[in-house]
Amino acid sequence: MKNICKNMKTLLPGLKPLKAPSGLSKKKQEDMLYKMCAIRAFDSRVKELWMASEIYGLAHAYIGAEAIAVGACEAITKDDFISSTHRGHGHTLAKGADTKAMMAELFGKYEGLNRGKGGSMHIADVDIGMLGATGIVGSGMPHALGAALSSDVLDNGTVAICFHGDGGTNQGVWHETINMAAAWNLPVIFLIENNQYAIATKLEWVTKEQDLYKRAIGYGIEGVQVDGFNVFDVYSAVKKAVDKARKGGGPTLIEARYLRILGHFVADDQAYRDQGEISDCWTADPVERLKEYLVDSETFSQAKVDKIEQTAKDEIEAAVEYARNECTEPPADTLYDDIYANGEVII
Amino acid sequence: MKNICKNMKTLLPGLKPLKAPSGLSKKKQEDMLYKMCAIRAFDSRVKELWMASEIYGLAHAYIGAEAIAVGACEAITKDDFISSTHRGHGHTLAKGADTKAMMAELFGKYEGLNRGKGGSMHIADVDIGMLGATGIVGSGMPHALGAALSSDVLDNGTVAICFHGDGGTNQGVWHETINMAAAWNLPVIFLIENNQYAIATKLEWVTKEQDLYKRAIGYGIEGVQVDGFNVFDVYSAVKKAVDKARKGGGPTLIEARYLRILGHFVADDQAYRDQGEISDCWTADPVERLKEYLVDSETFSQAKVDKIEQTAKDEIEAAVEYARNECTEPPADTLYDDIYANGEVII
Amino acid sequence: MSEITVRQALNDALREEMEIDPTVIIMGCDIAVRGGPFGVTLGLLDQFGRKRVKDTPISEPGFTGAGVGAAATGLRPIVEILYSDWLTLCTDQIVNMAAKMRYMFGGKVNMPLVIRAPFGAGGGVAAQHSQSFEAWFNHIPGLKVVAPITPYDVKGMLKAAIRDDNPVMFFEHKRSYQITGEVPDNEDYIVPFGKAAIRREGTDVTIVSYSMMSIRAQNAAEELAKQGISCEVIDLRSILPLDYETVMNSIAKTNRVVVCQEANLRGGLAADIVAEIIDRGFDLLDAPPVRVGAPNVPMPYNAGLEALCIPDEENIKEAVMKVMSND
Amino acid sequence: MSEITVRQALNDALREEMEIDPTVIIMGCDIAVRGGPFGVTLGLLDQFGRKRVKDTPISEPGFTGAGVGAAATGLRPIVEILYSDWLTLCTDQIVNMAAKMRYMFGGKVNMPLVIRAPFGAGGGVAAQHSQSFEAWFNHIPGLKVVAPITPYDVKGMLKAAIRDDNPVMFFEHKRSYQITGEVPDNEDYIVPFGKAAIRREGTDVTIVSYSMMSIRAQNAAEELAKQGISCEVIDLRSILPLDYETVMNSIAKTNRVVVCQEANLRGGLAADIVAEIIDRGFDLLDAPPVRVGAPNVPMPYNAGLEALCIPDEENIKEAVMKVMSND
Ligand SMILES: Cc1ncc(C[n+]2csc(CCOP(=O)(O)OP(=O)(O)O)c2C)c(N)n1
Ligand SMILES: Cc1ncc(C[n+]2csc(CCOP(=O)(O)OP(=O)(O)O)c2C)c(N)n1
Ligand SMILES: [Mg+2]
Ligand SMILES: [Mg+2]
Repeated sequence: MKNICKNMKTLLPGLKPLKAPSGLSKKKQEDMLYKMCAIRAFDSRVKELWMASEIYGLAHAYIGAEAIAVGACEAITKDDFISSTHRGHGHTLAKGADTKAMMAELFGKYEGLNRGKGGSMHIADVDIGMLGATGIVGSGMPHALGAALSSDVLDNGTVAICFHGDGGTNQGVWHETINMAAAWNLPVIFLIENNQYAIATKLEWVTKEQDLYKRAIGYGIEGVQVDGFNVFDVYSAVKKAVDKARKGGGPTLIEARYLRILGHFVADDQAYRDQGEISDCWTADPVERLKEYLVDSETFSQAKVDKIEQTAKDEIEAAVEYARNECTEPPADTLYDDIYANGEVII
Repeated sequence: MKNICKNMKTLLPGLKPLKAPSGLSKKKQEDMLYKMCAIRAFDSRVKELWMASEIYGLAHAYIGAEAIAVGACEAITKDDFISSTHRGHGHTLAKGADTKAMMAELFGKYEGLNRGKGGSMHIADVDIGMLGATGIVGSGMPHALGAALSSDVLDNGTVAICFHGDGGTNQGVWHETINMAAAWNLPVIFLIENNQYAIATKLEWVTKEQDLYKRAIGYGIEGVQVDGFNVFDVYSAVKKAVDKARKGGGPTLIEARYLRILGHFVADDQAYRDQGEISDCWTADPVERLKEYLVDSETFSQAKVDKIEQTAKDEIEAAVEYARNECTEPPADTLYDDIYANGEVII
Repeated sequence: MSEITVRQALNDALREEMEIDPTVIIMGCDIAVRGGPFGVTLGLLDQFGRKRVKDTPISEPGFTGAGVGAAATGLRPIVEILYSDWLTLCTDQIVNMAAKMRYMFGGKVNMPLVIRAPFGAGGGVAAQHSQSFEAWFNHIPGLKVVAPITPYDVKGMLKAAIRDDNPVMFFEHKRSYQITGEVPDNEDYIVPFGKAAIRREGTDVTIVSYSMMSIRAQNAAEELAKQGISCEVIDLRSILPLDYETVMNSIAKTNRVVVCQEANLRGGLAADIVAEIIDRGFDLLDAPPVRVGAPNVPMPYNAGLEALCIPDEENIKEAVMKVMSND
Repeated sequence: MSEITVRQALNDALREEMEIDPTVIIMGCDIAVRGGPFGVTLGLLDQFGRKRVKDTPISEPGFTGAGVGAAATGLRPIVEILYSDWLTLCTDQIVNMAAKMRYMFGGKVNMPLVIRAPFGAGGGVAAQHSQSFEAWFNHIPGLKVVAPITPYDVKGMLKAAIRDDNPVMFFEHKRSYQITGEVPDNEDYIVPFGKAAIRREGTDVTIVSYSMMSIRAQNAAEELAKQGISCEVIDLRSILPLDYETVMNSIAKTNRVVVCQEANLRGGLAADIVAEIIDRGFDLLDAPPVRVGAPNVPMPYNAGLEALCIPDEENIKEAVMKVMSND
């Protein structure tokens, strides 16, 4: 942790040095780096494109949280499910969505993942187990529980990860969902992305006990806190929880602690926030930390790491080009498509 | 606890011998007995009257839970507030409502507390701080928080008690309410009437950690478990929590554990339940326990205890007579009254 | 054919669909061990076990949302909200999730979810247990909304709802469970959505109704027949989609229409139907359409006041007389 | 008089009422430190402090319910639900509690609660941030519902709402904050509920509208005037109660009416208004009333598709032409 500034260590005492879990293949580590770089590149471009009015609506960047989605999704398979939040790009990419179709969606194009009807806030790819971003905080949580019910009834061994923010933990449905998962011993992992902010509202103003993992006690399940800027820490905790869940061990509550670095949404200047804190956060940048670790640990050469990063950036750039130039606006006559199933139209 | 059967002690390990807290006046103890007897008499009559079709709608008897409402309400004053549940008769009586107006309400009469418009499920007396029974589990909870907000803003030193069942603790709003109370350090006492049933649904089927007071840990507040068949145990815990709240010490979560004795609502035969358990419960009858204790401890003579009970019964009988014979049906032209304030009518 | 109750028809529909399709599950407060407060789900737990028949905690947003998530991942869940008044607790999952997910996701998700919600007034259960909110859900594209009343329709439409790949709001009238009617034995039938039933043919006035109001409308029509007024009674059965073809064909014949609902009149479904009738056939009308509904009052507890708030045969007859008097 | 924005009008109304009355408090997600996502509540925290200006956790049912409890115990709370789409989260507290408590309790409670809910479509915020649910709340006796649009009305009606002893749903159009207009300086005025405003006098067609649709209606009317069609534009301002006197007086003059809403057409408020107009003055009508509203589609993200779903001047003009053509 050579670059992490002192203040950051005070703000986030849970920061732990990166260390790949023993047995984690180089391929896996490369994947992790690639995905984290892809998310970083994707959302950096989204921010620019939004500012340039090429992307419409609202968009929330996953920048700074990459270690969480990637650490978690590397611990599950394509057949497993995740539920998401308003900040869903990272989850979608980590779960393996096509970057071109994703970017096309943000451009509102017909070739987009959602045919231009969802945009950033509803980005989804149910075929690969990504149950959709949602603009209503908390509303995705019970879907992870539902996926776990399906797993239980269909007996197919899948697990579900319920991603949500610290803000989301104060929605009633959070409590209801975790209580049911515990009572019914279902294979769900509750993964709190605790960046200590809900827009401009600090966690400490709205929650007395800020060690959110302690809430697990009340549900009789295991609760753990991990370093949210540390992809291996997240990965290990999720992996353990997933293994347990697959064996019928029920849910786990994992609090991945980090700090939001960028603004809440792509145009938020964070005027309400201590600017020093923000620059301090950058010293714990999860992408830089991973790059540095991989080189220092001699897992990869600097050149290889740079190449991985560049390839990820290139992929995203290609996605932007694709969305911008090769895709089409949804035809007006698709307006009534897919309100109902099987082509049914009710005017 | 001479009469409590063995099985009961297994079912409710938290049963504690009655013992009046030192300094509790005889007057207070008499009040407690009187109120508990009044609730018992009130709801015994309500059950009969409902069966005889003299009372309409749905009614849930507070029989068996008397120690909780009475223990709690003896620890606060008229100026304090309580929020209630579908099982609200006990709360209303304990808070000091007029028995005649209450019974008249259950008869649907114009002289009723609610002018015949509320009935059992909405029995209310806001003037004495009883914020109303409600037929939607959980929906009353945030009203206690609201009363605490009023206390905070008006700076009038009042506290609020939020009564709710074990079933109610699984509503999302429970979580939201307790979290806000903790974060904002507001004077609310959360009092769980844990009778381990929600209609026919056993707590253990829907909640893994059944020591509900442990949930307090997740909110950073104090949590305690008390004997819900023991009026003094409830009183002491609530008193302590109230004193703390009045001094700015914030909320407390109190779990009063007991077992439902009667059916869920007045006509429920509990066919779904082990009948032995029900008769075992009667051996811990909180009214009988108190009577016995008061005599054994030589606080009162047997004659005095009997007289108190009889007086309570007489008061209830008078209320029935009043409601049945001295009250009137609400005139048809009151239909539109009180939809809006200040006599405004919007057809 | 056997004469069975609405309760039995619902129970049969649930059982048969659960037998046919192992992905059908049902959950709600108290539906398993107790078979629900109205006895509709009795026996299902024993037959299908705890995985598929679930007593939930009192967590309506959570278990409705779990239904949404389960529907998206391979099950066909049926969620019961014990009194439709409490749909207010889980409208977010229904309106902003179940109804919209397929559209928001560009068609790439299935949402075979049924929400059963006993509705309607009566019995002194007062302001929070007596409401009818079908008008709300009619406002939400992506949902289907039905409210059948005969045992035949109730069974056939619940089966259709379970097989539908869209979210369906299934409104059962909570005072209808003892209503009896003929239902075919050992026949796997469904009643498709979007087709109204003409319960009684007539020539003077069309009465558009659904659920309990269609029974009251038939009673009223019988009495009116004695006075020489011939009413055609339409039972919509399905509200969204709504069979305007049948409605307009009838009005083309009668030129007069009364539209009935049990909900508070203001903002109710009858207004929407009237507005549509006006759009589709103003010229067919010899008199302004008349609506029947409850006064705009929260349901009072007292039996006498409550009776004033439940639209009945008298209200329907008055409405028919009004539409007849107006040329 | 000063020319101020709707945003400023709202802010002024809140500040002035909080200055006058120490029992007025406001709460919602992000309203204190950040002054709300739309900047409406900027400065209130500094002036009135954390007890009266509260950043809430994301707990809409809980903090709305806390508002209900506070209103019952001596405060006059204002609760903000950031996008009206999410009223779905707290409908239970609004519909089954705030609206009904006074009635259920026989008049023995006060409920001076204001729910501010930015509504309306635009800006690509898609299916969960674009909806208009005023029709739902119009269906609920015990509530008042308003949707003013000029800075003058917005200020005067928010003040009226805060002083009202009933629960008021205050719908602000989320694309209106920059709209400017004249508001008196240093004058403590209110705009009472239940009085519509005639924004433009006319003789051929009455256009009934509210919120953003009243602005679009005025624009359409200007254009139609050039074609020789004279429209009277009514801005309802208040939906419940609704000023049918002004509406019917206008129709008595024009004999034709177009009713506009921004919500999905099916099940919307316009239908209710049409049905009432039919009840009150069928004979006044020379043509069937025409409704304007959004197609029955969840709001799509894409800007082109979104535009198809927001009723605009063109739609209103078409509706006027339709009602004019139909004799
Ligand atoms: C129910 C609801 N209330 C409020 C909002 C507005 N809102 C959008 S994101 C957000 C903060 C979410 O915070 P958190 O869950 O911690 O996630 P983060 O943005 O920090 O990743 C809020 C309040 C919303 N979208 N939904
Ligand atoms: C939101 C909601 N869901 C379901 C019900 C049906 N219901 C009424 S009381 C009850 C059980 C309540 O259990 P608990 O909170 O433990 O209180 P108890 O009856 O045991 O005193 C249920 C499920 C309801 N009234 N409200
Ligand atoms: Mg956060
Ligand atoms: Mg209980």
